[in-house]
Amino acid sequence: MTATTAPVLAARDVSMVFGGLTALAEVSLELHEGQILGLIGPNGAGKTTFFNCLTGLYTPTKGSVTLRGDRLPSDPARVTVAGVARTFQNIRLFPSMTALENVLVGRHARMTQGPIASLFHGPAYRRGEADARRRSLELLEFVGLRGLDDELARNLPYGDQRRLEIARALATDPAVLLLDEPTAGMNPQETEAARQLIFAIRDTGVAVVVIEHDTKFIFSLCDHVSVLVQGRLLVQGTPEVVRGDPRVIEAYLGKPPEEVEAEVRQYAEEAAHSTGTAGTADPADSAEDLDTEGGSR
Amino acid sequence: MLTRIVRTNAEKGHHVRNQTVKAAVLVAGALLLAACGTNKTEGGSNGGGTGSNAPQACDTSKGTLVVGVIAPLSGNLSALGLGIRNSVDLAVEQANEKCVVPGYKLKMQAEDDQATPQVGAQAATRLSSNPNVVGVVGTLNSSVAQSVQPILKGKNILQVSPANTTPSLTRGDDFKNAPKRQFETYFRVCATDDLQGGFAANYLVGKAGKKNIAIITDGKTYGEGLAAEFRKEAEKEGAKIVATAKVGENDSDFSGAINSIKGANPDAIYYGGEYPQAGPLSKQAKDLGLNVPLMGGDGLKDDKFIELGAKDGDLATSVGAPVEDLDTAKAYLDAYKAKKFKDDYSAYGGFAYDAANVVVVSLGKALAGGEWSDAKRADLIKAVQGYSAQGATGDVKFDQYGDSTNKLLTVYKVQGGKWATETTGTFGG
Amino acid sequence: MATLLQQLASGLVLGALIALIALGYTMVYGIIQLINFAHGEVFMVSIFAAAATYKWFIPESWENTWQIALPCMLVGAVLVAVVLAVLMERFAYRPLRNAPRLAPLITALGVSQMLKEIVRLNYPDAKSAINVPRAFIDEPIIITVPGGTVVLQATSVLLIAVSIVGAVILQLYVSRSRMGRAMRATAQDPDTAKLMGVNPNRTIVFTFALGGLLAAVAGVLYGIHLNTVDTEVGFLYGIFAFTAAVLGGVGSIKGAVIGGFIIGVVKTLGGQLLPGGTGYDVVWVFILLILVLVFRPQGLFGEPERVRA
Amino acid sequence: MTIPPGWPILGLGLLYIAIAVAVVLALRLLWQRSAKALADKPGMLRPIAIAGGVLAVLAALLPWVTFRFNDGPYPDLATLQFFDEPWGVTGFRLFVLLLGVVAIAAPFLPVPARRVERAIGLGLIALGLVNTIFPLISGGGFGAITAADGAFAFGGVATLVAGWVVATSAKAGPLEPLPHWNPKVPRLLAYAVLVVSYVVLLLVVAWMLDAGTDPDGNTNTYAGPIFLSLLSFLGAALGALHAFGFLGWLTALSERHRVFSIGVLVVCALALPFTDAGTDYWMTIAVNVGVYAATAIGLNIVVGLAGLLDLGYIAFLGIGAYIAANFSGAAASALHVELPFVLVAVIAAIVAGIFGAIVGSPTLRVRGDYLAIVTLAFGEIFRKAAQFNIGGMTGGANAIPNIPPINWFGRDFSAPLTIGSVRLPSGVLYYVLIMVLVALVMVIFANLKNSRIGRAWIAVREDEDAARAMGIKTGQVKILAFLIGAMLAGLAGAVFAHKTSTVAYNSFQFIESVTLLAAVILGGMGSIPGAVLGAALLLVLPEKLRDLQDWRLFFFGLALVVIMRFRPQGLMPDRHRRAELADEGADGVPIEELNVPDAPDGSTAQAVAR
Repeated sequence: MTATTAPVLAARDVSMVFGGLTALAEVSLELHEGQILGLIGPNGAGKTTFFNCLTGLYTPTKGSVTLRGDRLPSDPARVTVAGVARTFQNIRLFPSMTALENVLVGRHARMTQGPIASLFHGPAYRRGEADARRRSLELLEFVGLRGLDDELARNLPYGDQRRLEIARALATDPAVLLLDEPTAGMNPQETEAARQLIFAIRDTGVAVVVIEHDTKFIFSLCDHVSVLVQGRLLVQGTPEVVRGDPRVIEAYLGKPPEEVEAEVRQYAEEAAHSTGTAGTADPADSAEDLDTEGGSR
Repeated sequence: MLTRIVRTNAEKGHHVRNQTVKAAVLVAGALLLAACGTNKTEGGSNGGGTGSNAPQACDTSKGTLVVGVIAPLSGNLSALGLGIRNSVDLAVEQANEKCVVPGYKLKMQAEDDQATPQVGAQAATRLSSNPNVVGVVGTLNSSVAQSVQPILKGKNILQVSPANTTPSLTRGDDFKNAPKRQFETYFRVCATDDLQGGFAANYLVGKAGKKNIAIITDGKTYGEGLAAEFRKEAEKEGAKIVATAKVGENDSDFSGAINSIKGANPDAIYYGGEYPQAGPLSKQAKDLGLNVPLMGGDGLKDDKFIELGAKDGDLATSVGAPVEDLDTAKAYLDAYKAKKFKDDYSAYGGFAYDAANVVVVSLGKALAGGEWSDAKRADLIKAVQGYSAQGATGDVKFDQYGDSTNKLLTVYKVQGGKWATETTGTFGG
Repeated sequence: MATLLQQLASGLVLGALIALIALGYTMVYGIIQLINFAHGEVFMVSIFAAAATYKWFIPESWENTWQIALPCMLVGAVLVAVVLAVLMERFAYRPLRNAPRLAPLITALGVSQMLKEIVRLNYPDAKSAINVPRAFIDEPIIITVPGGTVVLQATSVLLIAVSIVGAVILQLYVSRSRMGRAMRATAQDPDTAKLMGVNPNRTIVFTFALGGLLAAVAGVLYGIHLNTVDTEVGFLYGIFAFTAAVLGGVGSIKGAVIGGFIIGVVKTLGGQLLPGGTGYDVVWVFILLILVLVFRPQGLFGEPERVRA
Repeated sequence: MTIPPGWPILGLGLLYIAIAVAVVLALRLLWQRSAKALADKPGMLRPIAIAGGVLAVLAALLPWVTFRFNDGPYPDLATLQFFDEPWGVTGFRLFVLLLGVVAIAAPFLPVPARRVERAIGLGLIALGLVNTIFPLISGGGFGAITAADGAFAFGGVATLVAGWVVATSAKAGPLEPLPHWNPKVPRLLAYAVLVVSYVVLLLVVAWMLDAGTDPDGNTNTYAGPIFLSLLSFLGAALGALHAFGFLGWLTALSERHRVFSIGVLVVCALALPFTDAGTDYWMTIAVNVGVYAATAIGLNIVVGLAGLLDLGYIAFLGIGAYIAANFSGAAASALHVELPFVLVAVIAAIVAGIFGAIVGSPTLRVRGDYLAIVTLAFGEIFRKAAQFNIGGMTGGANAIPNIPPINWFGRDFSAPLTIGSVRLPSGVLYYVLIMVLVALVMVIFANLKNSRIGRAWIAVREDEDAARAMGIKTGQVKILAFLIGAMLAGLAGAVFAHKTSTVAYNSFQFIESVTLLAAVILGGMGSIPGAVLGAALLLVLPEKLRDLQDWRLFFFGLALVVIMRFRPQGLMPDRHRRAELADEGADGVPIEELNVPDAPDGSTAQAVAR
């Protein structure tokens, strides 16, 4: 795939060393507007470390991360303000706040009321607050949590919590959304819903990076997939390219192609079953692709 | 008002229904049963005593007047505070027996100040809002007195302190050069720091010939004030203060302070503080190889000082002549023991007893058989100003500032595990 | 020079005492993340128990033989302290295990107030300080150093020895024994520990009992060393001990001991050398604590908190 | 060898303890047995409740002690002679009588009778305990309530049994669902209910404060038990009202009409000086309550909202107080400058705020309980600095005494005030001032809490990393919490200095920080009325327990333990916290609470209420 525009997010030679242990070695990535990028790799491959470098939680030992050409600061709060939002692998909502308040907190970065305005609740303050509330309610509706805005986050079902986390991240008006295992622990129906949600987010013009274990999910979702193994970028390219790469199959999937194929087929069936609508063609095609690739090997 | 609220609350619960009638019948039955069933025992005991255990009946037809006490009754200074309370109780009871205030029964009301100013203020306000409180004995701590004084002054209530030693309470900040009475309602029966500290310095430097003295203080109002006055006089007498140290007010390990003065090789230690720290301090100093006499004020003059580790040769000043020399003191001690109080009379029991007597005797004089009213408060204060009697601690009389004129002081020394009188005299200033 | 060495020695003695109490804090905190403010009061009660044992429970003929009197005091103090610690856990803290985090803290403060008042009101003469007998060798050890002498009580040596040996034994016990493993497992994840056949309740009770035992040992040593006790010592030493535990890194046995020694030495040397004199000695301890925590937020030997993401 | 004296005493003590434990265990066993036996027999409710109620009514009429107390009206007529006049019962015996009557009536009324019976049973037990234990202690042993002088005084024992029986009747079947009344009532009705309720609340508060004071102003010797009896009774009454669904309804009503109820509450608070409690004494306490409440609300920002445990908070109050003292023109102050109070208060707030920011700065790196110890350290450093007169600003051990009262327009704030023919107690102006201040602080807190800043604080409390990932500059936000909280404390400190008239280092001990923290936690973290209630409780309770003299601090500690045991979320928890704790109920509350189907839907009571 060729870059038609300048990348939104670009990582160049990002390396991270923890006390002599290299967690990341010269990883470079580019993310373009309207793109969904998948990041896969076995456990301990450095996916989350890479994420933390992108979000400013870690400062890379070497290399740089830029957002629209500007280098990202090394403070998570300022990274978020700059336009990179994230979700967490294990859900990190504010459990004792309502769904709406959670999203409002996400709105924090785009609001400007200081302590003085907060104290006096003047007209300008109230306008800003009303705007934030409106936007938050829109986002709740967007992710499908309409009517649950007064519910405490901790009382929401698991899948809803994941979606609420995404809504909260979207509330920061990000240019890039980083999703850390957004479907972990979900059942097939929920996974499919998540997939549709991510497409919808992409359609609003936000570039998305997804970390997942679930390769089938990634291959069915992303325009572009990067494979991290032991802190190195092994392969990157379209799902077709990655899926067909023998190194990926050996190093990452670690099992014979037939088995993978079977799994993918099963996944496609489940997805088709669960939704009963569009989307069936995609995984089925992929499975076929994989089949031919595997066969040619 | 009480019954009204209760009834309305109860009525709220009653939605009149058929069943309520049943309930009402039941209740009525129960009440009737109760009334009938027990009426038979009526008159089983006709009155439970006269309510007073006075051996001779005084005339108490005009009601009850209250002598207030403000002292720490809980917390770590309660030993001293309870001694004060009990002694006032004793004095009040004796006054009742002797009909000191004709027409009135006297009562003691003790309030806890927890040794903190704002709790003391609350206690003082509580007493001052009772029109029957004639006077207050207290406080123990000078810092509490500072918050109590203006409150009692506001109501023109007499206050006699058994234990405040800070000179500024009576004579203002510049008490040496420009004394000025602070509160005309305030008196005290104990000696102030400037007297005691000065007298101690006279003795320790002049008589005992100690020229290199270390001072340790506990950072509290009493100890700091005493030590400051001691220092002034000691330096005037030609002694050198070779080292100073402070200890924490609740500390028990004094090795840091002792070691820090040990290098200066003092030949005596003056301690500004009270016996719970002074006893262990003396012992630990000896343990650490600093075996010199330790001297302090009346806060040390307690048998527990010895029990807690005071060594032979340690010294304490105290106000008044030695107790053994005074019949009034012996009478007080005997009476206190006879009452079998749970707590010891402690360092300020005698002063509190005297203070309470000041209040009740002056009251008797001011009333002179008349009726108590707010207008009598001024008379009472006038009577106190003119009060003069022999108390448990010696002569009790006040000067124009409200301070005790009893400037007699005694130095005591620990000898063979007992207090012995060393010298008695007055401090000229 | 002699003064400094003397101060150092005194600081180490104080530190040893604080370390012993800090062990109790650190273990209880390590296992249920509770600042057991009442631990200081257990220490205080055990001193009173030791004094009472000496005064009322051993025949006069034994009183002058410390080889008999000291173990008796220890037994009395340990019995009281352990029973108290266990009761406290059972009736005050266990019902609150799932309550908001600060509820047990307030309970701990309430319990300590109650213990203090019970002793103050019921123990004869406890309204002010009472005397505790030495019950140990009363001969000081005098060491000559350049510029003077350093005087050490026999009890000082005993204190330092007991705290170090005690900490080593405790460390071995926690790392080697079955109960020690159970404690560590419960500390990390009570639910998983339960699945592994560890009874968390019993383990927690045991931890409290062990803390009580250490407090009692500290209490007896305190009593025979300083020969005085009042109801306020629990609070004072409780604060020091908790500070020591935090300084060393809460949950670490080594940290508690070293934290204790640091506090003892800083307090005495700070009072000697730094401006303000002995009055400000506590201030230096706290300033050191703040500095350590700002630059090493997990304490000296604590596990660094991982940045979770 | 002689037996040392301790052993026999110890043996006796252990024997007593063993007996007590045996009795408690036996009672518990009996309780469990009867509960099990009654569990599926709802029909047994009436007979048992009636039996218990009748017994309570009888008990109220029985004698309670065997002798007449020396003086004072404790059991106003302690012997058997009062039966001439069975309706003349007063005091705690009236409470017992009323509770007994309600216990008899409740099963016949359309109310959740078992809940009501439970509340009444517990109330009766408390009443019986208070009024049995007190004569035991004050009257010198069991002779006070058992046979002596030829009279049997088993009123207390009978009440205890009655309470136990009534409470047992609540075990007949599961507790009913809590009735849910519809709060959507006509505005006028709602206003009327709110006004009446708040006025009743005001009267009850005044009544409680006044309990145990004789008409002539003397404090009754038995004020302690009188107050505790009243407390037990009010507890039972509140429990019954709650069971009735009334309290929940009232809460919902006041939340619906927030502005109105706040207004009524403020008016009621300002009306307190006009009630029986309008004495100099209670005004002083009320001002101190106000000072502590304002400070506790400040602390609530730090602890309740931002989740940063602070154990040295009293220092900020102290800083404010010392600043005010120094600018008050007091003779002992270092500056000898007198500024108008408003200006002084602002300076005090600002200086305290600056110190707050300094104390808060370690929060950038230090977390959780480590932070608690850092703040404790700051508190102790402040106290030492104040004690040793740092910079000559604190007066050291001698304190700064004789601070003049606030004086506006020639009116001395500590003097009494006369409006028309009503003479108000001295200190009433301070009371008004502090009420205005507390109201202001409450508004500040509420506005901040429901703002961008407040949400950021709560987010930091809930999950700091996630908050940062949401673009919240957590460091700034936390320091801001300390800064604003400390400012509020400094403001309160300025009033404190003038009202107490002396500022001494020993007013700012660690225990005071604990009191503040306890106020926040007791009231409910993050809750505004909670902090005020907590402060009021922690200052008023010890005052009411004054008459227990030596034992007051013990009971204070006990009260803390008991409240935390049965209501760990605080007395008036924040809405969020309340919900959160409802979920945790599985382990946090006594077993019997678990069976309560509190769900508002589908209950008959709800239908009734509608």
